Amino acid sequence: MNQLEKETVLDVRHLRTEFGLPERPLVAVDDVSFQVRAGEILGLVGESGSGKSITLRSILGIVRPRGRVGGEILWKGRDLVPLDEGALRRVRGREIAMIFQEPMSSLNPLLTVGLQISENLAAHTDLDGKARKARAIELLDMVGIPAARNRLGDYPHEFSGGMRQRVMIAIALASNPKLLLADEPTTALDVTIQDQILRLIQALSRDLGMAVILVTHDMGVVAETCDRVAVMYGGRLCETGPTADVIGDARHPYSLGLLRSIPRDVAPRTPLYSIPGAPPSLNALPAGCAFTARCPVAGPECRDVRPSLEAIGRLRQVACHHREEALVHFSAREAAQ
Amino acid sequence: IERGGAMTFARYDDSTVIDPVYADRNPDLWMVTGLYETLLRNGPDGSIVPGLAEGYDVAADGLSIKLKLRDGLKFSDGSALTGADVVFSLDRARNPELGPWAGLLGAVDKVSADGNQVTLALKNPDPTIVSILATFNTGIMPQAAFEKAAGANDQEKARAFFEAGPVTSGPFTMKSRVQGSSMTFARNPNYWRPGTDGQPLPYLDQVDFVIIPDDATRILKLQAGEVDAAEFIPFARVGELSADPALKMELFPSTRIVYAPINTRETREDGSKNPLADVKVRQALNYATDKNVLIKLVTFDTGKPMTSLMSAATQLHYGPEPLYPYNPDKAKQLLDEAGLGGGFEVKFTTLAGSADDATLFTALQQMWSPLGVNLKVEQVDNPTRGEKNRSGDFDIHTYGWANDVNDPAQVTGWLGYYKQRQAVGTGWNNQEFNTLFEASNIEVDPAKRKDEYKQMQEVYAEGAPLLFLFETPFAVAVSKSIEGYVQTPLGANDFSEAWRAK
Amino acid sequence: MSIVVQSPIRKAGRVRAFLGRAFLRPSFVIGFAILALSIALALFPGMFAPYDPLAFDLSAIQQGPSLAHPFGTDNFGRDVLSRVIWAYRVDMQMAFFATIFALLIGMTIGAFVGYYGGIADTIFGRCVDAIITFPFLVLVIAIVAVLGPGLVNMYVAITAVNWVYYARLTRAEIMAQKANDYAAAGRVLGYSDRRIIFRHLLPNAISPIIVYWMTDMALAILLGSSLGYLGLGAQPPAAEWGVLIAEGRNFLLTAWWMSLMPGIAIVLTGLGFSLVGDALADLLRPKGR
Amino acid sequence: MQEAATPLLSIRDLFMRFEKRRSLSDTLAGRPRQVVSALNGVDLDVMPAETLGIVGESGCGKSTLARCIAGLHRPTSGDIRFEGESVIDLKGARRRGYNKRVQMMFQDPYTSLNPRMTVRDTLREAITVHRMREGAGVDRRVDELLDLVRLPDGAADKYPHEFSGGQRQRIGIARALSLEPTCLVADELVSALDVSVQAQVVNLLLELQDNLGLTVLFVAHDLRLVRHVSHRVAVIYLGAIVEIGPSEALFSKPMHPYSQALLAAAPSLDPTERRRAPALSGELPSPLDIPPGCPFHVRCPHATELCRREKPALRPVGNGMTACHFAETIGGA
Amino acid sequence: MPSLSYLLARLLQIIPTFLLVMIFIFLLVRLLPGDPAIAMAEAKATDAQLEQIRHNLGLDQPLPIQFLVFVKNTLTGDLGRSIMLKAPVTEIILARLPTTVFLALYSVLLAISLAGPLAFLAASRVNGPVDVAIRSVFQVGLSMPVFYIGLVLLTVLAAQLRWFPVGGYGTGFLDNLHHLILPALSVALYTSAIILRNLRASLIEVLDADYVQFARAKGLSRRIVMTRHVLRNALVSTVTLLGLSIGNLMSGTLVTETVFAVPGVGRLMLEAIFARDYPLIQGLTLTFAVLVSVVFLLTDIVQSWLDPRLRQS
Ligand SMILES: Nc1ncnc2c1ncn2[C@@H]1O[C@H](COP(=O)(O)OP(=O)(O)OP(=O)(O)O)[C@@H](O)[C@H]1O
Ligand SMILES: Nc1ncnc2c1ncn2[C@@H]1O[C@H](COP(=O)(O)OP(=O)(O)OP(=O)(O)O)[C@@H](O)[C@H]1O
Ligand SMILES: [Mg+2]
Ligand SMILES: [Mg+2]
Repeated sequence: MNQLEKETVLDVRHLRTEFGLPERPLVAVDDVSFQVRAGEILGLVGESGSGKSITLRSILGIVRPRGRVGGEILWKGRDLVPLDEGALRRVRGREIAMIFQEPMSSLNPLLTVGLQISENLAAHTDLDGKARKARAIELLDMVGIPAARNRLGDYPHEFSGGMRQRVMIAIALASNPKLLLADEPTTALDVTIQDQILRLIQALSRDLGMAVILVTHDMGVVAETCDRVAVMYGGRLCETGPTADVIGDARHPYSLGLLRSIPRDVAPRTPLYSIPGAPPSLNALPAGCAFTARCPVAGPECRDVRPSLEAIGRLRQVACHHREEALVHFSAREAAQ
Repeated sequence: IERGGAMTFARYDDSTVIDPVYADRNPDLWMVTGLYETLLRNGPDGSIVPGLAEGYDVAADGLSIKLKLRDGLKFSDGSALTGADVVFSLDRARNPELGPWAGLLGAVDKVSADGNQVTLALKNPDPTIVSILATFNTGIMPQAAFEKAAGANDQEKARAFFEAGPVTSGPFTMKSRVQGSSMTFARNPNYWRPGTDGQPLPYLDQVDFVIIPDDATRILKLQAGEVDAAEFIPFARVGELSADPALKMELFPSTRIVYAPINTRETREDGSKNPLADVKVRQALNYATDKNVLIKLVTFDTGKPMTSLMSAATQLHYGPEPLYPYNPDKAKQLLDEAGLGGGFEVKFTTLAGSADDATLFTALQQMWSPLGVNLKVEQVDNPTRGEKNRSGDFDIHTYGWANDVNDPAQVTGWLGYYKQRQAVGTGWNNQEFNTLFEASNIEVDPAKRKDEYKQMQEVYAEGAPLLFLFETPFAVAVSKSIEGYVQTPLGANDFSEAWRAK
Repeated sequence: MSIVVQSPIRKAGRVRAFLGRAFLRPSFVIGFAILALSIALALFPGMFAPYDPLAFDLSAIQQGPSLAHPFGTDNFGRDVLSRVIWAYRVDMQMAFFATIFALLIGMTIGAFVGYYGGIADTIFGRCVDAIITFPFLVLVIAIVAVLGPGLVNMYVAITAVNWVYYARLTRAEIMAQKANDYAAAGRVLGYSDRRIIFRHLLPNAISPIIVYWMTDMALAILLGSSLGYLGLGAQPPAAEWGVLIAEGRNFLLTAWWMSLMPGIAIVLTGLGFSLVGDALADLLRPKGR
Repeated sequence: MQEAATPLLSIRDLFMRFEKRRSLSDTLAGRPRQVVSALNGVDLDVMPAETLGIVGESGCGKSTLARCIAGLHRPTSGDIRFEGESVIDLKGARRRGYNKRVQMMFQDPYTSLNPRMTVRDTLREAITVHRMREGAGVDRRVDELLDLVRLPDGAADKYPHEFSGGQRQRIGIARALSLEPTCLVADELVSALDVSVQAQVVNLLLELQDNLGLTVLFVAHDLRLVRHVSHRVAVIYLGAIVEIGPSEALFSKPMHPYSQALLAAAPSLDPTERRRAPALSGELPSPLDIPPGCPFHVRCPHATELCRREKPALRPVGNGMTACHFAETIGGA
Repeated sequence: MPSLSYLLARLLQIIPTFLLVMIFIFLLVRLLPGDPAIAMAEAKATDAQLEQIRHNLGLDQPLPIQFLVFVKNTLTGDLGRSIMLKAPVTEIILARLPTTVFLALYSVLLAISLAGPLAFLAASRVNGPVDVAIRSVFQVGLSMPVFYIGLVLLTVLAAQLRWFPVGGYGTGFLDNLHHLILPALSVALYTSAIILRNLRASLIEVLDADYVQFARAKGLSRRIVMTRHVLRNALVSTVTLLGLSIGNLMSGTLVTETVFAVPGVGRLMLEAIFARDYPLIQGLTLTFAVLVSVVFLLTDIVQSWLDPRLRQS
């Protein structure tokens, strides 16, 4: 199966989302462009605070008050950015669904789980009450909630964190969306349950052609699930490409560092690689590359000139002035160990 | 005079039970004669005039009184008012088990009736008894109707009788009542007394009462035209309301006095020596008090200085001129004579929240400080003040008084007779005064009695167990369209001759 | 995530930084200015008041506002401005003393109960229920009636009721703070319970309590004035706003300044407390992680 | 690890039950008191200077165990001995003495430091309360500690919110180390951190342990990390240890079916290695209602009648110990 | 809906509270200085008369006996006879209570209808000029003593403009609405300021909550998001506050009833205290306590209906 033959459903161009005063903006997402094709799972990884969630929220037009979204978000060729709430509402939930990162607070504590699923169905399908209930049970079953029928009348607080996460997934999947924005859908889950959920998402994507953007911290999840991966740092994309290529052969110094700090193929109880320093504050990003301050191979131009995403080969893009040196630097380290 | 119509009267407090025997608060007492007529009445000049009885006849030995009821008297329900009702009412009134006023009839041995002829047999001569027969507590009630009322004892019957809209002998009947809020009196068609037009009183068909405890609100209501009259106008506003073209500001002469009992005991409650025990000190304080200023400050010039222990409107009053006119030099001299020229401290107990007391205190403090009298304030509430007065735990405090009975014995006993209440709590125990008082109580010769009262008033003024402050009128603001409303010197609200100009 | 600031910041610097942030808010600035002025008036009324607040002047009764008497005079010719100014002393005192003991007592009890829980907490809960079941004013009036009117007794009465509200608040805050790991860390580090409660939990729980205190001081003024108005609080001739309004109520139409001026003073001071309280509530709100 | 050495910490048959507060309405309705059985007979020996990893699913009792050891919970029954002495009933000075030697570090870097105290205050307090140093020595020790955990010099006078998560965890470590303990209980010390920061903290921990000879209980759910840092690993399921053994052995050849499932479910980093069969199905049973027999039988693909009936004991199998009736067959398969 | 056993449990909780309340009331009343007999008889009565009054009131009995009698009588609905009004306390209170309840409900409704829509308006324009204006106006309401508001309304609207009657109480429902509008308003201004503050704050918080964002992400209509998700959640804390402010409201009516000459239990309470009318004070305090407890109970029920998390304990 060749991913490239599928149609591109989502085309994000020069997305920029900023908060705060227009004079001193806090740019959470800065000039991010990527595409997602039908049936494709795109992994979005990066440090905490690098703008992953904001990217997803921007797509749906639900950044918190006073966030400003710029650029283009072409959903099946139509730009979502200028749309008003009413028009967006017809896209949200029905065509593009989202799973929020916070399982504990994203369900309304005052409403039964059943209602929260079926209100979604009521808004986007013609199902009658009975059919909605049946579908709700089916969905809960699907995400592995035992005795689903009896739990429709329960309230969120009667579920564990992991189960709430799954309820949210069920809600998102309710109306068979064409694009699923999954913001760390499995962080609250145990590995065994995580396994089930990832399988489910993979199956839906494969069988129904659902496109997925999967945000995660866990490179293992990416490796296991995603077709392509995009690495974010400081609100910008620094590297994209097919999963196997990025994990096996990263080019950007940040991705290299990230992968290196995971204990893999290293002797037990030996020091792990760690990226020095701390992530920059978003309202004080350097004019050039955001990673400059922590980069082992940064040169003077990195601070001033912003590297653009450049294609490497047919499928990969990297934004770095020194990718050759980076590769050399990290392989040297590896050799040293 | 025009007949008919209604008036609305704003009161400061509601009546609870309007019953001649049980009435004990002013809002009750002052309404009784509106419903229950007495055998005798007080004339406009304070003299005793016939009421339900055509007249009275005191036996020469003073040991019995005969009265003859008018012919054809009827209660409001149309039933006849007979001697039996009188016996019933007076027996109730003098039953010490019942109300607080039984003592006023303490001299009565037996009440009997023969048709319209009523006889009171006395244990001893009592010069006050005639006045008492014109006092609210001897109002005549219908025996039959009262006894029919539900209730195990007299008290419950009285309430039930009242609540049901009582059968009355006075100018009005009670038509309706909402506790704490309103009350309506309707004209008693069977009332005996004729008006100036020869027809029976009252002129008004109806009097509506509304209860507005707050002074300012009560006046606002009058000014807004929602009521026709408002009682207890604060003196501060008398001037303003007098100037209102729509209103008449009435200042009815009253028996009300404002005074300050002085503790005359040798030692204070805490055992320390009491400088006020010295009559010179008390006189000095009286001289040091500029009553005219107080009258201006507190009563806004509506009051008068006291000329005796009792108000000028009281029978047998004797007081040619104001007591203790302002004289700081005299005061100084008296204090020096008492050996207190160097000054001393006095505690002034005031009623918490009373602006008048506060004003009095501030003024007295300013007046007395040149004499070296350091006035300290102690603020208490009403029950506490009463208790302190009884136990003698005070130096000086304020009090007010209004007569309930049209006879000087009540106020005189209260203020000066040691055995009754230790002379209003002052502990002033003057042998001469006490003897005179006891004698006057059984003196049937009016002239002699008058003389005894003159002596008592002189002794009292000299002994100065009080700070003599001032007399105040009853201030009632009435709409221009209402005529003939009277508040008697005893405080009773008299609507019997009120009428409305159309 | 905030980045690490390079230069060390000392405590005083932090206070200054906090004030710096606070003074950027107009509401705080206005509220602070009002309160500062109020406190100045309360501390040195003699310096500001043009006349003796108690001296009668029978030649100048109920004169309207003029140059000589900017707030007019009352029915005894006393200068209303001077009386309003002297009232600051009484009312600000009231705001402080009526609340401070409730704050201290309530906070201590609430902190212990919140920390230990168990049977003490249950008993506490019942007492709180019983106390808040009474309307506040009724209870205070009843207590004032027991003790006799006057300011000190009023403080006692208000404190007797009011501590409950502080205790409730503190208890809830302490319970919330107790769930944080730093409390557990304190125990693992072998600190005494007292140290954990007063050094660790309370300082973190105190912001909402302080904010509540601010509003409560405003409430105390209102309550004190109500009591003064009913004749149970400060006593005439002492100048207190409630008393002043009560004195002026009979002259709302003829001498409106008598009640309006103290009315404005109450509203303004209340506003000051509320504004500062609201601003503090915003400023002290824990910053997101 | 030499088996012969005497354990530093030995835990026997530890039970911890939380009685849920019964509401008045439950009492009225006659509903029984609900009991959460967080620990169900834990037996564990911790050797001096070793790192013992503890893994298991969420809610299985890892934190409860850690808190019992640190003395934050009083176990319902069973015994915890430190250097041969029971520590369960310690009070006052002796309790403090114990905690001086056994310190705990917490998962959440945001709530485990008092936000109103500077780093210096925090450290000084610990040092002075326990009289670790006197006078000027206190501040010197603070600097030493900050140095030890690699915090910059200026850090001492800052407040926790001025630090990143990883730095805060290091402050927590410094605070624990200020008492110079022999044993550290790290409850999910790095779970809340970014991968790259995790590495920093883990490195620090490893280094300190080697330098100071610390014993560490490393509770975590990231299997890869546990494998990297631990000498031995214990797998907990529903409040009981189902398998314990040397780290490498356990990870390469798990004996208990639950350990196997756990390892199988963990996503591999190699995209070419995508598994086919799901690792496990079914939900972790609630600790309110622990199934009889082997607690894992409801989810176990190999469960037999015996498993439903009889609870298997922890017994030596291979290099470690396993609580499974069929460990040999399953593990060997 | 909250379960029956929840309600039952909630009711049972009232019992110990009430016992405490009764002890409280009893002691408080006995502690009042000043003899009720003196208060009742005024200064003129003689000592013998006072003795008689004390005996009639049972004040010559030992305290524990008095308390037991008090509890027994209270349980049988007999609150004694008022000294001041010479009538059974139960009867008096029952006659006056509806007025106060009416006034309280009236002002709550006024407060809600005043604060509710404005809170929405303010919350949807956080820190905009409309928000600031609304908050400032209500802030002033919060800083004004109820009696002062009352006086001003009375003077301006009733006496000057004559839009409304000056105080008093009407007959019939509509007449009462008319008569009580000013007292209700003066209590409502304060209450609505509190409601507004709280509701605005919780609306802002809820509008920002993850579950509301999630509801939006589901593509639900604005109406559903606003009512089902936003309002309902914002109401939870506001309902508590409303319940808690019943005490304030009662205090408010106490003062307003005096200013506006409304014959309710609030004014009666003041009169009773000043007259040392023990039985009446006891009865009234108990009534207040019952009233407040009922309101607390109602708020608890409404709250647990709104918020399932509260149904458990
Ligand atoms: N409403 C907001 N106002 C201001 N800044 C915001 C807002 N929401 C997010 N940010 C900032 O935007 C940046 C990106 O946040 P985002 O939530 O996208 O991070 P993330 O990559 O999802 O991180 P994590 O992995 O922790 O979820 C963060 O620095 C955050 O502080
Ligand atoms: N204080 C407590 N009161 C009641 N139940 C508790 C308490 N502490 C823990 N529990 C319960 O005990 C069980 C074990 O909890 P514990 O925190 O030890 O799990 P854990 O393995 O640390 O889980 P996680 O990986 O989620 O941290 C859980 O079901 C939990 O709900
Ligand atoms: Mg995120
Ligand atoms: Mg845990």
